[in-house]
Amino acid sequence: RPSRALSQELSGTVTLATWPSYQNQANLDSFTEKTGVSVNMAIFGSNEEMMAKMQAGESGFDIIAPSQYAIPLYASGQFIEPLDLSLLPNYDAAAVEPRFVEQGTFDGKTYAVQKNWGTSGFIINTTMVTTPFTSVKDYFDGIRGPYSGYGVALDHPLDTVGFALKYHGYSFNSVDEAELKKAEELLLETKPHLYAVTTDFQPMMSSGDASIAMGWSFNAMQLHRDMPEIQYVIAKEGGEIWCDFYVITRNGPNRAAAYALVNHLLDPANNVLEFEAHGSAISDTRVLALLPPEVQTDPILYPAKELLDPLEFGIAEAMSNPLRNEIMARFKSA
Amino acid sequence: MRAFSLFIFLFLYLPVAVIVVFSFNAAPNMSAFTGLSLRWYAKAFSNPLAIAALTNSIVIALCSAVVSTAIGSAVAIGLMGTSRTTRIVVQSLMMLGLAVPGIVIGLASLVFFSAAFSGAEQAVAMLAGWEQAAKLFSFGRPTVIAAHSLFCTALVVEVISLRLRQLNPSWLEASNDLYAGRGETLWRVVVPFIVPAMVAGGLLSFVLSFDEFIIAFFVSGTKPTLPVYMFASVKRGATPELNAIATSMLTISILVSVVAFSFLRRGQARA
Amino acid sequence: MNDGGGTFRGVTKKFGSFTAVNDLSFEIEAGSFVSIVGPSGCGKTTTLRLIAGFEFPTVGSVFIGGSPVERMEAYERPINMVFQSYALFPHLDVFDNIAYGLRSRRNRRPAAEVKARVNEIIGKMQLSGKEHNRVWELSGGQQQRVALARAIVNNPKILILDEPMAALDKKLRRDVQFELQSLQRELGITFIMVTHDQHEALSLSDRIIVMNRGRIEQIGSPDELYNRPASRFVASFIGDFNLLELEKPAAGGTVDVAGRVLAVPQERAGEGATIAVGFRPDALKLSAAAPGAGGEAWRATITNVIYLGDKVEIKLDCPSSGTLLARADVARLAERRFRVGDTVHLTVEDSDFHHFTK
Amino acid sequence: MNDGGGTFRGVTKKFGSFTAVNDLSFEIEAGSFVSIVGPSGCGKTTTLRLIAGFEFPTVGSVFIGGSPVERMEAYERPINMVFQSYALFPHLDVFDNIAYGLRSRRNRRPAAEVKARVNEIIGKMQLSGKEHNRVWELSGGQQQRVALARAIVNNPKILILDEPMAALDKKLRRDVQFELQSLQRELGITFIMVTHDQHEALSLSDRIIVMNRGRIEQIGSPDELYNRPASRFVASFIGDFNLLELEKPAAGGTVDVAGRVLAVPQERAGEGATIAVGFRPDALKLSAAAPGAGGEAWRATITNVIYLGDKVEIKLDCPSSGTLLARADVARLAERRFRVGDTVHLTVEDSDFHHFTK
Amino acid sequence: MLQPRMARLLLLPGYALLALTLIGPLITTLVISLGRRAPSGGYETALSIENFASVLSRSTAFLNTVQLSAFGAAICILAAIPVAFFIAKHLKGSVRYTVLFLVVLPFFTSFVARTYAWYFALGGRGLPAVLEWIGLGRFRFLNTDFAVAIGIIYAYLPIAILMLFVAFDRIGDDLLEASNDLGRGKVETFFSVVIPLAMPGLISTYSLLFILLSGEYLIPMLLGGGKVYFIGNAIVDLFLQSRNWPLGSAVAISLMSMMIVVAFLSQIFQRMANRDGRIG
Ligand SMILES: Nc1ncnc2c1ncn2[C@@H]1O[C@H](COP(=O)(O)OP(=O)(O)OP(=O)(O)O)[C@@H](O)[C@H]1O
Ligand SMILES: Nc1ncnc2c1ncn2[C@@H]1O[C@H](COP(=O)(O)OP(=O)(O)OP(=O)(O)O)[C@@H](O)[C@H]1O
Ligand SMILES: [Mg+2]
Ligand SMILES: [Mg+2]
Repeated sequence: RPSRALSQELSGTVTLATWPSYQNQANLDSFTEKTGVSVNMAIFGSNEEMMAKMQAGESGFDIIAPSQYAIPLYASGQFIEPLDLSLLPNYDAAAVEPRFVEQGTFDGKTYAVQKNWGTSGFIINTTMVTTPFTSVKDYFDGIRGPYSGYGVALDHPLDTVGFALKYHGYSFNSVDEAELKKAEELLLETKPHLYAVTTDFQPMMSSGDASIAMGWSFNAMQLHRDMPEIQYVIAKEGGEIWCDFYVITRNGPNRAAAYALVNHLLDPANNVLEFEAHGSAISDTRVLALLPPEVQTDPILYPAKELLDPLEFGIAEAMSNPLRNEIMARFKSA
Repeated sequence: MRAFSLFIFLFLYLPVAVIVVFSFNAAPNMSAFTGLSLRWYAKAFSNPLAIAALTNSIVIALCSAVVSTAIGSAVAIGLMGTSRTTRIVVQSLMMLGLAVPGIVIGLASLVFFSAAFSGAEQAVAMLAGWEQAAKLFSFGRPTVIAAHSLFCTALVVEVISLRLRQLNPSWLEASNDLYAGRGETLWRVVVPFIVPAMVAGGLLSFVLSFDEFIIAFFVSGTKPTLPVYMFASVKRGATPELNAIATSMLTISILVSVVAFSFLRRGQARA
Repeated sequence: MNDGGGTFRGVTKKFGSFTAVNDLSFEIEAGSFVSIVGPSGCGKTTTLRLIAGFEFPTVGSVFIGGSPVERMEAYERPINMVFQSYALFPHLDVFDNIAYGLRSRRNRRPAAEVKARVNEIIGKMQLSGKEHNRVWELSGGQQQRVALARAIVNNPKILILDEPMAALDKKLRRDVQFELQSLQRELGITFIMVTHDQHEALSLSDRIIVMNRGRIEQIGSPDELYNRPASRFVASFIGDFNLLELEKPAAGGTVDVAGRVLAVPQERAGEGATIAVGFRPDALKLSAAAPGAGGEAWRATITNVIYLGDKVEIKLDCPSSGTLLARADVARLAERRFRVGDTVHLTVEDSDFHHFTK
Repeated sequence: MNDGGGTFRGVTKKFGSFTAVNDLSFEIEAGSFVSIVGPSGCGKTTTLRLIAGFEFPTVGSVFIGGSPVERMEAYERPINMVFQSYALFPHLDVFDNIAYGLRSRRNRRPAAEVKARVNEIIGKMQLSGKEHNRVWELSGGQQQRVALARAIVNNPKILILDEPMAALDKKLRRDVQFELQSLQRELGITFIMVTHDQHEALSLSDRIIVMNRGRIEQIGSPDELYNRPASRFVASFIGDFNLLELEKPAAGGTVDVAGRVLAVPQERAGEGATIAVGFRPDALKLSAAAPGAGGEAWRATITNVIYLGDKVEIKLDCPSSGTLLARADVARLAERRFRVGDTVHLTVEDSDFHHFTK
Repeated sequence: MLQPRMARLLLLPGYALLALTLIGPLITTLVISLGRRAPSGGYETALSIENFASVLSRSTAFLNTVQLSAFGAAICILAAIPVAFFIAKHLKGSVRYTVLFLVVLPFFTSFVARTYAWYFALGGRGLPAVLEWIGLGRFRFLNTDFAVAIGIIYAYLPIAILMLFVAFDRIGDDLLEASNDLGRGKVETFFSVVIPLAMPGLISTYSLLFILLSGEYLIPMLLGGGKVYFIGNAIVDLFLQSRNWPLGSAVAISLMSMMIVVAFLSQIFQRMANRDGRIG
């Protein structure tokens, strides 16, 4: 079927479901110029929201940009199909770090091509946090200790429950009931000391209302750029490494254009422009070659290997595990 | 009491002032006001996503206003001639439509509509003898308009019923007396009489629909409305650009409200 | 004249189990001015609405110009109505209000004719210059004229008016009454008017229908009603009246009223027992001294003296007959001022007594 | 008596730039019954509200019982008011409405006293048995009595009544008028009443204040106002009046009215030029033949004959003086029926003419 | 007045709309609430009332919601009373409607933007900075019940003012003057006449506010920062985060049932108050 679809002339509109401030308009414009296909973007706040909407029956997206842990759920739920890589000549799996390629693979088939990646860690305001800060322990103990009332946890079950598991030395992705129980205890204990549970913590950090936040590398990048005293810490126990992908949906209305657009965006020259827009790390070596050297050595974007090694990819089981979600709910309502 | 009222007014306008002031802020974030600038307006209006969302919202709000005004007027007039039971049932359902949390209506509408769509598609396919059901319906403006029309219509029914309560029944008899039958009377007396309320209700609907977030989030399909776009942006870290958009929305809302209220007042003066 | 007569034959109108109008039968002569009066809730408006076609009889028939109108809706009857509140359309200007009937689907007239007729009536009603005013900008009197114009521009056979002057103030009302009377003479249309104001009814009508509790008490000319009331109700309702209920109804040729023996007039004989007698306040004469020959006398104490410009009303407490009202021209009393507390003697001529069998 | 007199000294009240009451000065004697009449919008209600303390003068002072009340709020004045709409509290029953003033923080009475006083007044006002009815369950007349009771139970020095009978029907109004008069006599309280109804003002008041456009036209007893109106306005406002404007105001000893020469009465001389004369409708005599000696005559055509029970009103069109109104007892006209279109001769006694300088 | 046949015809589009956008989705919600969460989230058909039993797991959120809604609605009313009374009884003519218009104007501007503006106003660089500058010390408002209460009051105050205006406007000036005339000053009059007469309006305003507030989720989300958690947030999270729709639907139905009970109680109380305070 894909080949039949491809033989058609490109036309109409292609819809890309993605995150805010995550694509470069210039690339979309050039695509439209080249193919005559106009690009429509649907903006989501989280993977969970995007998935909820797809599960409820939305079938109008051609391309979605989920993170790695959602891909198995989309694939097993028949929302997406293995990619026809012949239609993506700009994709070169060899140029991408294998661990990222692997995350786009399900049942041995490639469902997704890597877009960009990042890490989850801690963002601290060094003028307020004066004690050394290097670990998950520092986060939870600091908040329950000297920094009580100044900590922020993410409103994101995977990371928040994940870090609580890490505190006890368990796997970030654990779904073990006993382990989760301990994580829950920690979370409930920490809750009264927290300033907020939110993904929208940047204003709190920049205003000084909060001094330690659980957060993602791109948040840290933005904050650090504006306020150098704000720094990013990848915990020595580990944490999450994540990766966003392009995925083409099964029932999207304009598959041919979807392939063309993904291919267009993967063009290394274009991908450089993408980097300028979203500011997250890109692993495609062809693109890295085109980026300024100081980017490649940026400690927030490209942390040292020893920091990266203990990080785990969030997994689908963790995302959809009812108990983890329930713990998050109890944590929030506590 | 006057002083307290003044305080309340300050309270009501404080956030509005924050939005407006920071929309003209030169600084890259909202941590301080560093000078006047129109850069966020420039940025907002050169952002095709924001523009598309804005256009989408305006079109949806306009259609919701028209649809709900038409249906709401018909219902309000119709309620004059029905039994008490029907009136109570319809009015309660309308009230329910206003009170049900948006998240419930939003998700349930999405599930319900998509089930209904695929049901309809399969039915069409069966009737036409197609092997496979074709995709005939999808989410988008029409679904948002339908869903918004629920609470907008409820509002319009309220506004127009209020106006109809001022309708002097003897106008209808006078019209009958002057040889106009029932239909003619409806058209020549009742409809002209409720025009101000229709305009006011329509404009209020416009504003409410323009502002609605959670229902639109679910049923807007692939094209976000402005609140959906704004809310998603807020969740990934806000930029002052949003203030520029909000100020623009505010301006639109004020203009529309001014028109709405001047109509309302004109209606009151007449009655 | 026209065929604008109206007839009720045994008309009863019930609302649920409540009988608003009860077995009404009467004829209204084409071209006459008929008023309907009666206490609040007696069925006046209902009667008008039965004629106009807004209500239909539960029992009995209504005829307009000789033909039954059971099957005719209000918009089919050659009748127009002036509503109590005028019921002018607030969304139309004066011209369009008046033109409303001429533009109805059922009765459409060419635009030129509409214009001519409306303008003619606007001139006649002294509304020139107000054509394009909104109706709520007009004064009460002007609104009233628009309501009238809106009805008569259609050349109805019968014009119905429900308390057309209730909303006008006293001076204006006086003027409009005169206008209405002239108009009716000029057009020769049958006018049927409900009014609360007996003064108005007396001054304008050829005939008056007095209603009470859904029934007709009396139909007659103003003169007949005032001078020959058929019942105690009519006597008290039209003008002031001093009514004396008899303790023992008298069937014979004479009645005994507080010691005074009156002969029942010839024409009342045979109508049944006289149960009450009475007289108008102006028939009551007061004198300080006991009267001489030619009249029996009662004594009474003055409880109130009310000065009414050219008239004086005196309220009396009479041991034999209760509270009585006397009225006299100021001029006639000028020589002698009666004061509260005075005891006076009362005189009423035999011929001023009315005798009632119901 | 009590010290319930009231005095206005040069009181002006402006609402924005509009002057509702203009330089009002008058005295109200303690214990008297004073009515204020005048056309709609002339400032009657505003005057009452200035007395009650709901408005304060823009210029001038109001005195109650001799002391200025500039600094007194309504709730501090020894005055109570009966509102036009009664303004009964719908959430309270009859007893609690009447007790309202006696239970105010400022004027609290012991519960036993409240009970006694309220019950006493309930008895007096014939409201017994209605104590615990809701006020909206009462008839109009009963509501009116509750409003009255609620005011007088506080023993005010002045009782103010704003059109207290406007909502009552004719018969009931007649009864309440009598009641009000008796009550005032009995209590000796100063009553100040606004009314639209000149009949009411004439019948109840010791003195009447006629207002026009925010100013006082005349203050006087009913008799004075009717028989010696100070201005054309008062003459036309109180009772009916035939007014003849003079083409040339005459300053001398005589005026020429449509060819008839009248001597200006002694007391009017020196007041300024006479600009109009006129007479009451009852002063106008009609005769078919030209009159003999003893009166000059005008000719007129009858345009309307209105039968009013015991009276007849005749509208005349007189070439020399325009439209005139005549009124006569039916009895006096009995021998001769005048008909529309007849030409008649008019007679008015010289002494029946009023002369106006304003 | 209107022929029943024509009335039915006119009501048809209304029925269609209600069926399509209210009845259909509500039945869907009911069906989902009886189902089961699919392993990867969403919904699977089933027939159990288990989800309704699990609603109890959200009882903290329920309690929180009821408390803050009851409190917020009360504060709204208390704040709205003087303003509404001032507009209804102290302002005249066109000023009155202009002021009323100014009250509702913010209500017709973007909800997201206004609430977000509070986020900044209450955040460290906003009001606390001002207070600190004045020298009142360091305050932190955001993510507290206080912040959420402010947001709620702010968002619903215009409605409260509008509804109470209508309630006060109906009380005739003559009643207030009559009370003054009978020796009671302004405050005493307010409590002995205005409040009893406005009681039905106060009750209906309170219950409407309570109902609207208890469905709120955006304000707690933005201003409560996950520290203040409403049942509305629980529903949103159940649908959008845990994707446990059956439980979300069950919670939503429970919430709506509570709303219906409140509306019903309000009707009863209003009728009781009405019996005492019927005007005319
Ligand atoms: N549609 C109706 N349904 C029930 N009762 C009615 C209806 N119309 C009138 N009535 C009753 O019929 C009686 C007569 O009413 P109608 O309006 O004819 O009185 P009326 O003589 O015009 O009184 P008023 O002088 O007060 O206008 C009243 O008791 C009224 O309550
Ligand atoms: N509060 C006010 N603001 C502005 N104008 C007012 C106010 N109160 C009264 N007026 C104006 O003052 C004038 C006198 O009013 P007032 O109520 O005293 O008249 P009135 O003689 O009682 O009339 P009516 O007989 O119609 O009751 C009117 O023109 C009225 O419009
Ligand atoms: Mg009637
Ligand atoms: Mg007045």
